[in-house]
Amino acid sequence: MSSELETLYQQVILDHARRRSGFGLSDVATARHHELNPTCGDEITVGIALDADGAIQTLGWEGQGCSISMASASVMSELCANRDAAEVRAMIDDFRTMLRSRDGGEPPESLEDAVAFQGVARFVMRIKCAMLGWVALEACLDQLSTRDAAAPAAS
Amino acid sequence: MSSELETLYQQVILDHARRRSGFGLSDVATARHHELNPTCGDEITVGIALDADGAIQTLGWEGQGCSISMASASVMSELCANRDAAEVRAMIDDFRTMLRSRDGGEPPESLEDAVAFQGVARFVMRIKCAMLGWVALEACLDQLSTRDAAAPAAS
Amino acid sequence: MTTPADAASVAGLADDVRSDFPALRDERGSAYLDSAATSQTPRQVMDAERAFVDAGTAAVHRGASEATGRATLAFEDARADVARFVGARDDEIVWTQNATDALNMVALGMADASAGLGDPRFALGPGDEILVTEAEHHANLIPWQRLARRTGATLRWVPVREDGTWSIDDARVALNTRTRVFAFAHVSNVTGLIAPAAELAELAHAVGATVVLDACQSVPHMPVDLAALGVDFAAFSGHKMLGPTGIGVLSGRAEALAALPPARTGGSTITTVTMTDAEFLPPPQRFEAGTQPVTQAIGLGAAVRYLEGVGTARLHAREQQLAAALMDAAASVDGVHIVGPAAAHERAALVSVVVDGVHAHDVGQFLDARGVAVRVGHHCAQPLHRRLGVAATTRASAYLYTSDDDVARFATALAEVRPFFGVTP
Amino acid sequence: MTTPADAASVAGLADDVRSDFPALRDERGSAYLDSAATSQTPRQVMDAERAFVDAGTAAVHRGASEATGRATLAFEDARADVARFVGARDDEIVWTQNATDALNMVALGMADASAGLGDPRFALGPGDEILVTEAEHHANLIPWQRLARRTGATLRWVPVREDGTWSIDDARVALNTRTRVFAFAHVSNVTGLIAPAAELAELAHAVGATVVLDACQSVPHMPVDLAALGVDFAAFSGHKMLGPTGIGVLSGRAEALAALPPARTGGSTITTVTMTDAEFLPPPQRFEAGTQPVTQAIGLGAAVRYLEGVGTARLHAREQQLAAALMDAAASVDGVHIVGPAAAHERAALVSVVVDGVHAHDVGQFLDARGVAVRVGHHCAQPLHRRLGVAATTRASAYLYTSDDDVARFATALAEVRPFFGVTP
Ligand SMILES: Cc1ncc(COP(=O)(O)O)c(C=O)c1O
Ligand SMILES: Cc1ncc(COP(=O)(O)O)c(C=O)c1O
Repeated sequence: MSSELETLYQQVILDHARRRSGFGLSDVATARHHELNPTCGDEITVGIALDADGAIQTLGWEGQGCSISMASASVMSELCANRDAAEVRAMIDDFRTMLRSRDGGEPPESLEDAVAFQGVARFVMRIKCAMLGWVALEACLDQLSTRDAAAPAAS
Repeated sequence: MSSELETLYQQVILDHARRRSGFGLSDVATARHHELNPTCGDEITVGIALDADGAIQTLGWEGQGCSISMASASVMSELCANRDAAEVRAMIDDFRTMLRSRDGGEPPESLEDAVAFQGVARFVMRIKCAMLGWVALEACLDQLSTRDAAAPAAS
Repeated sequence: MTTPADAASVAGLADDVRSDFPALRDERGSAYLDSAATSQTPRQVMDAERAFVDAGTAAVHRGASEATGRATLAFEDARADVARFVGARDDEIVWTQNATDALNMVALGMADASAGLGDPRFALGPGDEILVTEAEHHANLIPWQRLARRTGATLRWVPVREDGTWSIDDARVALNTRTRVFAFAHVSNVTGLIAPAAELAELAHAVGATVVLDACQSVPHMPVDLAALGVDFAAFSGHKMLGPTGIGVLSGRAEALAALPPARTGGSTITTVTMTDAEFLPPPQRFEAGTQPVTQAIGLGAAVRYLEGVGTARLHAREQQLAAALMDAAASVDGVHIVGPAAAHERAALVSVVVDGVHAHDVGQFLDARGVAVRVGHHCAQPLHRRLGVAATTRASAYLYTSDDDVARFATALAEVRPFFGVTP
Repeated sequence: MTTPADAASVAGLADDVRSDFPALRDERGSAYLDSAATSQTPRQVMDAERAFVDAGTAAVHRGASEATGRATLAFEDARADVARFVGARDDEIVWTQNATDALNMVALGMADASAGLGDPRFALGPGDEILVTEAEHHANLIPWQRLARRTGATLRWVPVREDGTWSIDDARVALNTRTRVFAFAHVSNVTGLIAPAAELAELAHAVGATVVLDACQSVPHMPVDLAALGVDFAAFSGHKMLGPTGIGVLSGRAEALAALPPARTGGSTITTVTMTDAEFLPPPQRFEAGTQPVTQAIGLGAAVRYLEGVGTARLHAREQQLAAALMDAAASVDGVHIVGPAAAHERAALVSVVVDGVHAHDVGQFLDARGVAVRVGHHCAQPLHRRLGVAATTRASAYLYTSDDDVARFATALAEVRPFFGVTP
C-alpha cells in the first residue's frame, strides 16, 4: 500500500466508516441540520439535544457518502456526545484548524481519535468530506443558542 | 519621410484628400447609400444616377473621415463617372481584390490612379477606410438593379 | 506526424504525440484519464501564445496601429482555423468564455428576444416548450430552466432509461409542434452515448424547433461537420481540445446568429451608439463584447492545427479502440458496473462506473494514489445520477495521448479498490 | 525591485522593469503608448501560466484528484492575491471574461431580479432610474440601456462639459430618490479624469442607489481600496494590468453579491439540481459557471504580485509624472488640442488630443510609422466624442514601463504630423 493512502485512510478511519457510531436520528433531538457537499452529493443530517446543564445528551446522524465523511461523523459522535456545548465548539474549531493547516504540526491532544484525520489536510478536495458532519453539528449548536437568545431570560 | 509612410500616403492620395473630386450630392441621384466605419466613425454617402444605356451619369459623394477614405472616394468618382455599371462593378471587384491581397503583385491597369491605394493592403486596419466609398457605390448599384428586377420587363 | 489511418498508425498515436505534452512526462509514470474534464496542453499551443504575447500584444479591431493589425490578423486567422475544423463559415464562429457561456448566450439571447429586444424569431412564451434530455450536463440544463422561468415557456425532457441512455424514438415522442428549442449533448460526458445529431436535428426542424447542440465532448474527439449535422447552434470549449482555458465557442448558422439578440453588450459590438440606444454589428462581432480572449483564441487556433496534423479520422479510430479498451478494463473487475451503452461503437472513449460497496470519492482517491487520475462525482449531471440511483460515479476518459498502458494501469488499480476498502466480493 | 517612493526611484521605474517585458525589447526603439487599451506582459506572468500548464492542468473545484487539489489551490491563491490588491475579501472576487462581462453580470442579474428570479433587492421597474455619465465607455453604457429596456426603468446621465469632464456637483443634481443604480468610471479612458469615487458613492448611497464602479483604468494604475471607496460593485480587466486576456473581475461587497441573481448558469454554481430547478452556491462560485479561466487567473495573480513588488504608491507617483509629461508634450505642439482636465493631478497618465486639420486615423498612422504606438478612434465612447464635436481622437497612454524617452518621441512625432499632411499652421 502506498504511504500516501496510508496517511489518508488510517485503519481507524476504515473501521469507523464501516462501524458508523451514532448512526440514526433520535426523535428527542431538538435541533437538526442537513449538510450537503455539492461536489459529490454526499449528505449528512445531525440531530442533537442538550441536557439542562448545556451538555450534549443526544447526538445522532444519518447520511451517505464516502468513507472519510462517514468515518468522521462516526468519530465525532463518539467524541462529542455527553460533552459541554462550549467544549464541543472548541473541538470543532480545533478539528477545522487541523484540517486547514497545510503544513502539518502536532494536532491538539483533545481531538483524541479524530487526529486520524490529520492526513486529510494534504488532500484539499477531501477537507469538505471530513468536515461535513462537524459543520452540521456546529449548525445545530447555533440553532439552539439563537433560540436561547430569543427566549426570555431565565432570571 | 519613412518609406512605410510613403507606401501608404502616396502624393496622389494626399492631393486627392485635399482636392476631393466629386464632392457634393446631386438632387438628380436616383440611388443613395450611407456607409459607416464603426471603428473610427468615418462616413460617406454616395449618390448616383444612370443614363438610359446603364452608364453612370451622375456620381457625387459627401462625408468626413481620414485622408485615405476621402482620397479613395475622390479617385473613385473621377474613375467611375460616365462608365457602364457592369464595368464599374468589375472595377470595384478589382479594387477590393487589390486591397485584400496580402502579398502584393501587379494591380490591374484598369484601376488607373486607384493603384495608388495598393499600399493600403499592408495596413489591415486601413482597408475599410479605402473601401468605404466603393462599398457605398456598390450598394447604390445594387439598389438600382434590384429596382430594375422588380419593375415590369420592358419588352 | 502523418495522417493515414492504418492500424499501426492508429495504435501508435499516443507514442507519436506524447512527447509534445510536458504534463505527461511524469517520472511516476502516472496515467491521466480525465480528458473529458480538461485536456492536457501540447507545447505548440503554449509556444503560440507566448510568441504572440512576447511580440507585443495589442487590442484587436480597434485603432489603426501596425501592432493592432498584426493582432487582428492572428485573431481572425484563429477564427478561420476553428471554423474550418468544425465545418462552419468564419462568421459563424463566436468566441466565448467557455461552452457554458456559449449555451447561456443562446438562452439569454432568446430571453431578450422574448422581452422584445431584437428580432422576434426566437421569442418564447407560455405554451411554448423547451426540450432537453435527462442526461444533460448542468450547462445545458440550468440556462434552459432559467429561460423557461423568464418567458413562461415550459421545460420538458426526454427521459433516460435505467442505464442512462435515450434513443431517437424517445426524442420523437417528446418533440411536438409546441417545441421551440431542442438542446442536447452530442456525446454524453457520463454515459459516453453518441447521439445521432443529424437525424435528431431533422426531426426537430420538422416541428419547427431550433436545435442547440452541446458539442463539448464531440468536437475534441471526432470529425464534426456542423453544416452537415444541420444544427442551428453548437457550443464547445477550448480547454477540452488541447487549447487553453478561458475560451469557448458558440457556432451558429449565419441566419440563426443574425436573428439572435446579443445578451452581453459593450465595446466592439456596435456601429452607432447614442446615450439612449445602440446599433449592433453583424455576427460574430455583435456577440463579442469587450476585449476578447485574444491570446487564448490564438492558442486554440494552434490546438486545432495540431489536431488537424494528427488527423481527426485517425484520432477517432484510436478513440474507438480506447473506448473498447476502457469498457473491457472496467468489465473485467468484479463488483464494477458500467453506466451507459454496452456497445463500444455507440460511445466515446470514456467509461463511468459504480463500484459496489465503495463510494466514488474513495475509488477516485485510491486510483489517484496509484497514479491513475480519474474524475469522481456527479460530473455536473445530477438528474442523470439520480436516475441511475447513485450520488456519484467514477469516470475514466481518454484522448489522443492515452496509451494502452494507461488503460492497463487503470484496470489493475480498479481491481484493488474493493479489497483495499475491505469489501468482500 | 525596491518599494521606496523617493524621487530617484520613481523616475527610474521604467528602467527597473523594462527588461521584464519581452515586447519592449525592440531594436527599433519604438514607444508603446497604448497601455490604456491593453498592457504588455512581463515574463513572470507567462512563466507562471506555463509552469502551471506544464505541471498538468486539471479542473478546479470538481473531483478529488491530487491534480485537482493542486489546481484548486493555485486558482484560489490567485483570487486571494487579487482580493488583497483591491482591498476586498476573497469571496468578493468573481472571475469573469473581462470587465465588460463583469458589468453585464451586474446588469443582467438585475434584469433577472426584476423578472422575479431571485432576491428582489435589485428589482427595477418603471419609475426607477439608472444613472450613468455621458463620458462612459460603451461597456458601462449599453448594458444599462438594455437593462432599462428590459425593466421599464429610465436611463439618465450626468452631462459632461465641453472638455468632456463632469463634477460631483453635476452628479448631485442628477441623483434623486428614484435613482436605483449609479454606474460611472473611476478614471475616464478618454479624458483621464479621476472621479471622486468615495464621495460619489456616499452621495449615491444617501439616496439609496447601488453604486457600480468601472475600475478598468484605476485598478491597474493607482492604489485602489474598494472597501474604503464603499462602492457596491466594481469591474476591471486582467489585460490592462499586466495580466493575460481572457480574464476580468467583478468585485462586489459580500452582501451585494449575495443578493444578485446569477445571469449565467451552469456547472459548479449549484448545490442541488433537479430537472426543473437549481439551488445556487454562495458567491463567488454562484457566478462562476463552467470551467473557469484557471490559467488566466493564475497569470493575473502573478501580475498582481508583480505590481505589488513594484509598489502601487511608487507606480502612482510615476504615473503622475507621466501624466504631466504627456500633457506637456501635447501642449507643446501648435494646432493640437487636449481633451479633458487641464490639471495633471486631476488625471491619469493618458492624454487624448485633436489635431487641427488632420483626422485621428492619419495622426495615428503617422505616429505608428514613427514608432509611436497610440490609439485612435472613439475609444468606445461615442456619446462623449459627439459631445466633443469630433468623430475620433488620438490617445497616448502610459504605464510603469513608459520611459521619458517614449514621451519625448511622442512629442517629436506629433510636431511633424501637420507639416506631413500639408496643414499649415
Ligand atoms: C473605462 C473602461 N471601461 C471598460 C473597458 C472595457 O474593458 P474590456 O474591454 O477589458 O472588457 C475599458 C477598456 O476597454 C475601459 O477603458
Ligand atoms: C457535455 C458537457 N457539456 C458542457 C460542459 C461545460 O463545459 P465548460 O465547463 O468548459 O463550459 C462540459 C464539460 O464540463 C461537458 O462535458
